[in-house]
Amino acid sequence: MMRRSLTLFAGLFVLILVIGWMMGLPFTSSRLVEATAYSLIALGLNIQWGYGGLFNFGIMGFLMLGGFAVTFISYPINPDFWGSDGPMMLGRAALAFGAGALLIYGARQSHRLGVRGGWKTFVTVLAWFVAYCVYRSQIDPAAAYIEDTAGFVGGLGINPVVGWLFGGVLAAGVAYIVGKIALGLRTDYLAIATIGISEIIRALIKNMDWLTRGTLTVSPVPWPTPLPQDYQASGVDQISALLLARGGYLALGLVVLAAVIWLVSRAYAGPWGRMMRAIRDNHIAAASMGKNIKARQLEIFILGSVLMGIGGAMLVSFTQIFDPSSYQPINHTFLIWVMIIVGGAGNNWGAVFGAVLIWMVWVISEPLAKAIFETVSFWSTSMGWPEIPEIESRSAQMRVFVLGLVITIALRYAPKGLIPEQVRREG
Amino acid sequence: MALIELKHVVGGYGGAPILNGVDMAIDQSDIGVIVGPNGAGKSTTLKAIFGLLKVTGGTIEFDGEDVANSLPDKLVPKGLSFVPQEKNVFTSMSVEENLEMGAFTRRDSFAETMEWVYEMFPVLAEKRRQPAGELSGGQRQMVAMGRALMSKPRLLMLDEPSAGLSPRYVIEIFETIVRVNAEGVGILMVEQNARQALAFASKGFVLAGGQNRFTGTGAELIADPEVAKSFLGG
Amino acid sequence: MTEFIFFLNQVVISGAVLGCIYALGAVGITLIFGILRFAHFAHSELMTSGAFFAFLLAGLFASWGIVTPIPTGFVVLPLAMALTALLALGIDKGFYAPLRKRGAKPVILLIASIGVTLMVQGLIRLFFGAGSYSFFENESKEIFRIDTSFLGSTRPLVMTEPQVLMIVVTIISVLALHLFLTRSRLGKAMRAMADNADLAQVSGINTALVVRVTWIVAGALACMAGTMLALDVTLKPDLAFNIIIPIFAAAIVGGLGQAYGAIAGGLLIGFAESLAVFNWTMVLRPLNGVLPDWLQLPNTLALVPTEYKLTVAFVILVVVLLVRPTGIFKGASS
Amino acid sequence: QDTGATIGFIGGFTGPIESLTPPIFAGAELVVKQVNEQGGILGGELNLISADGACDATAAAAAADKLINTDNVTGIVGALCTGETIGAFNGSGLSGGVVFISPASSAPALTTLEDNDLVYRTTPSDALQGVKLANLLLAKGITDIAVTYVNNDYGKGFAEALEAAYTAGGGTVAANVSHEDSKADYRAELGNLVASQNLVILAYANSSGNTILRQAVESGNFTTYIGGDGMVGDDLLTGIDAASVDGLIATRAGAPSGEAVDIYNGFDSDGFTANATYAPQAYDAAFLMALAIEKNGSASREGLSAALREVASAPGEKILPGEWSKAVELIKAGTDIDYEGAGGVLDFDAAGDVDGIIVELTVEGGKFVEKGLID
Amino acid sequence: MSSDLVIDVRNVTKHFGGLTAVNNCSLSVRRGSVTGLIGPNGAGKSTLFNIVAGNIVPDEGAVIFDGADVTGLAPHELFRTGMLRTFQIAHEFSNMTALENLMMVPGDQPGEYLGNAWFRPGISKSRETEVRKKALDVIDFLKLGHVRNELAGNLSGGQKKLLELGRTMMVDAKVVLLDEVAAGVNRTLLNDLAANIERMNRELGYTFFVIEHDMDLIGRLCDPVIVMAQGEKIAEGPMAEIRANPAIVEAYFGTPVETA
Ligand SMILES: Nc1ncnc2c1ncn2[C@@H]1O[C@H](COP(=O)(O)OP(=O)(O)OP(=O)(O)O)[C@@H](O)[C@H]1O
Ligand SMILES: Nc1ncnc2c1ncn2[C@@H]1O[C@H](COP(=O)(O)OP(=O)(O)OP(=O)(O)O)[C@@H](O)[C@H]1O
Ligand SMILES: [Mg+2]
Ligand SMILES: [Mg+2]
Repeated sequence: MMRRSLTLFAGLFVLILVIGWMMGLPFTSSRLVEATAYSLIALGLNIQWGYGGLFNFGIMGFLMLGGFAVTFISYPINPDFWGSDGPMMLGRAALAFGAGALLIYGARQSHRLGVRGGWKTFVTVLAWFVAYCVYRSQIDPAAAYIEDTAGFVGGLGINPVVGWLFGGVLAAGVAYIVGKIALGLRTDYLAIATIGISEIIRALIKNMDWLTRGTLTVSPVPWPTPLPQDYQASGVDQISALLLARGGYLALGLVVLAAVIWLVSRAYAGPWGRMMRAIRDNHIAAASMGKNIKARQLEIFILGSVLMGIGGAMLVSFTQIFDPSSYQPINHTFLIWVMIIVGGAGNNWGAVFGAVLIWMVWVISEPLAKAIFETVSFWSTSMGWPEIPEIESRSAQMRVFVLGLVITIALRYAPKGLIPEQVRREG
Repeated sequence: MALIELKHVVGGYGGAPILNGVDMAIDQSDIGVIVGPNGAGKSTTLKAIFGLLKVTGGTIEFDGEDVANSLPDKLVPKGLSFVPQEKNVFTSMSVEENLEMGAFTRRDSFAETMEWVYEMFPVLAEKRRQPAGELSGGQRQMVAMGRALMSKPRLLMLDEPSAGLSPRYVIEIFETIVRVNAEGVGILMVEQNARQALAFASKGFVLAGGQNRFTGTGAELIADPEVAKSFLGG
Repeated sequence: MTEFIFFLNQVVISGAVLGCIYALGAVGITLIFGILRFAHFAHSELMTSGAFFAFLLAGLFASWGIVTPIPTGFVVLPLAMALTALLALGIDKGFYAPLRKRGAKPVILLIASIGVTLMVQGLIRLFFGAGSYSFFENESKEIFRIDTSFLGSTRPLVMTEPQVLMIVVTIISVLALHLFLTRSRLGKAMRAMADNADLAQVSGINTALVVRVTWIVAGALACMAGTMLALDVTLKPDLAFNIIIPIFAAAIVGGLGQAYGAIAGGLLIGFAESLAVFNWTMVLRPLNGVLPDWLQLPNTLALVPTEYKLTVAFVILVVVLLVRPTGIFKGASS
Repeated sequence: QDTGATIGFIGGFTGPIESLTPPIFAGAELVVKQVNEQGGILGGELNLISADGACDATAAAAAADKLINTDNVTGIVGALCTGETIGAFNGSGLSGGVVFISPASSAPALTTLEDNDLVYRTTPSDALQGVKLANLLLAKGITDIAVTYVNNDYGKGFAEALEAAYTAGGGTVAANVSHEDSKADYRAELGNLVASQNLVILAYANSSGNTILRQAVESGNFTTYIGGDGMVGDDLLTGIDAASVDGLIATRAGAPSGEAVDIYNGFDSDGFTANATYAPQAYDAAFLMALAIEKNGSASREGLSAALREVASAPGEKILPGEWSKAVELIKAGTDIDYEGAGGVLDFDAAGDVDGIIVELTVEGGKFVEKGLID
Repeated sequence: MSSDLVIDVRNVTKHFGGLTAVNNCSLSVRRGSVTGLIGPNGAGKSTLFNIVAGNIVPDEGAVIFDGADVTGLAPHELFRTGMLRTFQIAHEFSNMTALENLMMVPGDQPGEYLGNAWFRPGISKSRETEVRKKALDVIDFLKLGHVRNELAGNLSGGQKKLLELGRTMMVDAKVVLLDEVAAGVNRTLLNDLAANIERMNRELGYTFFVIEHDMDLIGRLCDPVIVMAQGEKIAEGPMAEIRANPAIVEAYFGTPVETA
């Protein structure tokens, strides 16, 4: 098993070298940074699915939260906003939100006043409705005002690494709420519920222009490490500046990844992991053996989501743009699933391997598809047949075909993943 | 010639073999009972006969024909039938549909067989429209047996038919088995209620570690002090 | 009255049409889930391919000069369904069967079906490009405008021919599927396998055959769904892919594995989407006459802004699941 | 060393504008063909490498990374969607000092982008198109409209500009509703738009535009249909009864009538649709890029921006579409040149924007017909 | 009530749709006893166990455990108060080895908390060593030594039942609920198990509450025996008394069973 993993990682390394040789170091280095972020995200999903058996299909939502968090924390302060009435109006909206929350809480406790059954449901629904109206009555004008005067609230201008952490915290907060609501559902039902929740998150982030600038996008989001421009300013030539900057970011990312792997593996190897696997295998029995299923599943859901939030934040600060419309389930949820299923669910190294492999395949699938097309076209023209029309478009679209092919082939020959979960046989 | 004959069968689930040479022979008039410790390979033997796992050595002949490694949809038409130990009814389907499924491989009309089954288990006739999932444990066991009989088998294999049944049903099930046997169906069953079962068995096999330990008539095995002590609980 | 007709058009008819679109897709998904126990993501691509088959056949018919009273795309449906069934069988044989043989878990099959989705989508684009096509390039789409002036309304009730066909087809296919599953021998065998695959095998049911039949039925249903959708909308490579998530939501809300559940779920989501963004001002406008000036209705008075339309469907979904964790009609789970 | 030059092209070959992209790309390809036929660039060949930006900022960043750092292009024509351009530029363009000339990113956001004077565009901002469309409608005596726009930077920016100008001019915007891309059904959105019979759709033809238009026609609630540049595409009218959309009004960035345009329209041939949406702008962008490189004298990125400004603006000898060899001679002779393109005179302002020309189109007999300038 | 009742079920009712599985049932288990629960299939025995162990919340009635009302408590909370149950249909952790199945049972493992797992490996380790030793002992006692590294999902039906029983030996519980542990277990091994149950009862003071259809085992172990039918308790007393009751014999035993 060990040998298999080593061989596979060696193969991956060779693949990266080949890509580096063909596409150049700057390009490869930035793909590696992204792969690092995706590894974190895949580890997060591996915790949720591989350890905990939780069918989270709402990864995209957590990535967006992370992206938003880092944008908000690290983007420069917008003086237009802070100098206007905006903060005060937002404060009022927050008060309205709090009041609404209190109202709902009160309605939910109304049974203490003797309100029961259908009446309680009615009171609760009414409270929700009133709270919704009250909140909207405050937030709608505030939003319109901010969009008109300041564009959006801007950021806080704090170091992006704090933003990553905040991404984790924000994801944790939302995961807590989502988990409280949805973790009772069974597999496929949980999957679709989480898809739904992530769509809701996307709709909010995309349309709350006053907070996120929505489809107008925010850029450039700052880097935690020096930018290529900074190196250039100090007289380094362009290529070296690029490499230095990306290398710096990559190093930081790898440090985070290493720390996470260390923590996660350490927990998973011991009684904590055993308990989680037991819950995954049979939660009824685990409950009867004294394990608090709800709390533990929530714990694992939050832990996984934190990694997704951090990973999502890393991605956004790296590409320097937060564009809510570029989040698509296919790229940000399913791709991650493919990573851990192909890599090997329940195995951290499998998840990391899958993340890097699939990301690299995804990246080279475009030039690869194009090369194939050009070859075919060359052949067919030299055979006297007409050349393939619109090669650029068609080949770009064939990259999804290449990815699909890789997935199906990998699964066909290694249905448990390339580096599968290991049974813990003891001496 | 015996109806079914296992000669030195070796097989398993992919890892080390579980069966290391099992010999058995059952006639159409026989009731054969397999007993043995947990994990001895009793269920595995039945599954091996029924093509549910890979047989790597030895022969399994049914009616003189080699049937090792053929699949159920080939075996059922030949006259073999199997009642697994658990999950042996289609819970969401009615009793009658359960029986129909037992006759799936038959091309001829099976109305008569169904009448025969209902005669044998009158309770089922009453509940023919009820989903099998709503029946009590004993009734379910009857549905399972009825389903297996619908293919008009010559050999019926049962895996622990009495497990989990209250004493009254255990007696009923055993009586039914004897009755079915009297109608000309060979029986091969695994039992942990070994004393009771061996009492009416014409052949008994003690399996341990995937091999035959003792073979004889039911009475012989009960009488053997060694068998009684190690396998029948004294 | 005009307002009421408007409400009918906007919420009842459009909700029903949308609901039927979702339901038709969800029926196939629910069937595959019931029997093979996995969420077949690539169902969307079966739908799209089916629609393209129908499109090609319709083109062929047109080039032979065959003219039909109802849309040609609908006439060629049986042929297209056969082709799609073949495609479904091929996909199963090539991609899912080997995995099942190795006892892969449902989630593995789900991921494989995502792989298939990507491949089929690539291929469709390779052959048809990225543009959109219409079944009504050579014939015109009939639009029924039912005059309602006798009710005192100035608006007609509007429906198009494909929409009427779609509603009829949805009802018929769900009924037929239900009868097939409860009456026919093979249908019962399919249910048996859905209930307990091991026992089905032990009973001598040819499980490989059942799986084949499942794919044939699912492929045919997908083709029907895709073609109906393409007749109502346009035919594009991402035709069904764009709505696969609400379709899954419909199947799940209805209860996986339940044919009637697909209809219930589809309609629920369809109506919810239509109703949530419905602009009540349009209906309540006459009130403006009696209301005091300070209480005039705003231009839009919808429960949620349109940009949150899809969100509503999902909120409904989540709420339904919280109340009934396995859907409206108690569904199965992998 | 005189060995030619390589430029990159980023466009949405996949994604929401996948059907609009190929004709735009064809415009750029045509330039390459003409340059190479007329003696090449810097004594060698001009190469064009495309990459898929998917109309998505993140994907575009990766595409730009590849073009700039792997293929080492001198400059980039593109990207098309505005977010795509910003993502591509911030991702690698800024640090690489690469000039971007976008033929289609029309959202106002590009004007204020901090770009070290590297980002240009050959299409006018939507702020302009919105104003022009508003003027056109008011001039036609349409006094109330209902607007639906695709929920992205393009649609939103356009709709805002339109609404502002239209209300300022005395019109009433009865409803202004966004919609999401690529859905099967827009009846619900249309239901919110019936307050006016004049429906303005600001979307992409092959994505949501076609569906909305068709469902609007089927609903029978509207009499006049109006669209922006994204709607002008052959895909728009597939499957729609041609008669019912006769008279559909649309605008798009266009060309003044004149010699330059006539020459350009003469390029229309089998593989090239000269008046496809943004094809002229793409032609201009690529041509300008080539001229700037030739002017700059090397395939290096340094000085390209300044060279671009020189070749694009007066004073100088007029260069028209297709006149590559003439331009090269003039540049070699040290004469100042001024390109006048298929899409206008193309004099970049300080922000890299051009003063555009918006033309009116209308559908007649199932085809878009150009009606001339809007002033 | 006196404190020698460790489980006291008071007027509990549970409906499943139209079916009343447990019907206003009251019964109790004395501290230190081995109490049997018998009754025809479908009588509601397992449902009653599920209610006592917190897996099902009753529609009506209350469960008193060790003097405290525990109705509606979650299973893991009951486990903490000292109640342990087995399942009629084996609930093994199928993707874990037999050994791991046992090792995860003890409740007070520090390593199960992230903080300890990350930052205080020492205390987790030492406890882990104890747990493993105990699990190995139990495995050997159950004669499962040769399959201890096999995935529990691959064990034979009876082996799974043994594992189920083994869990009860991993912790010191006040009360152990056994739901048909004997079904499918080889009789010779069952004798050993019975002896062990007796020993745990006598020497360690465990209270057992046992559902069983094997009358020999009930006769050997249990006093008193409670008979349930159609969701109600219909009799309680020593085995001999139960056997002498013709109504029960008719409903439950069918024909009289001969004693071994
Ligand atoms: N989850 C459930 N949903 C619906 N009905 C149930 C459920 N659990 C049990 N039942 C029904 O309740 C009744 C009592 O079941 P229970 O399992 O308690 O019986 P039992 O006495 O343990 O029988 P056995 O000896 O066969 O195990 C049965 O009729 C059974 O079908
Ligand atoms: N699917 C499987 N994969 C691997 N090993 C298996 C599998 N099923 C059973 N075994 C192993 O095969 C051996 C024999 O199992 P089998 O089920 O035949 O026992 P049995 O004699 O029926 O025992 P019991 O009386 O407990 O049911 C056991 O050691 C078991 O661990
Ligand atoms: Mg067995
Ligand atoms: Mg029970």
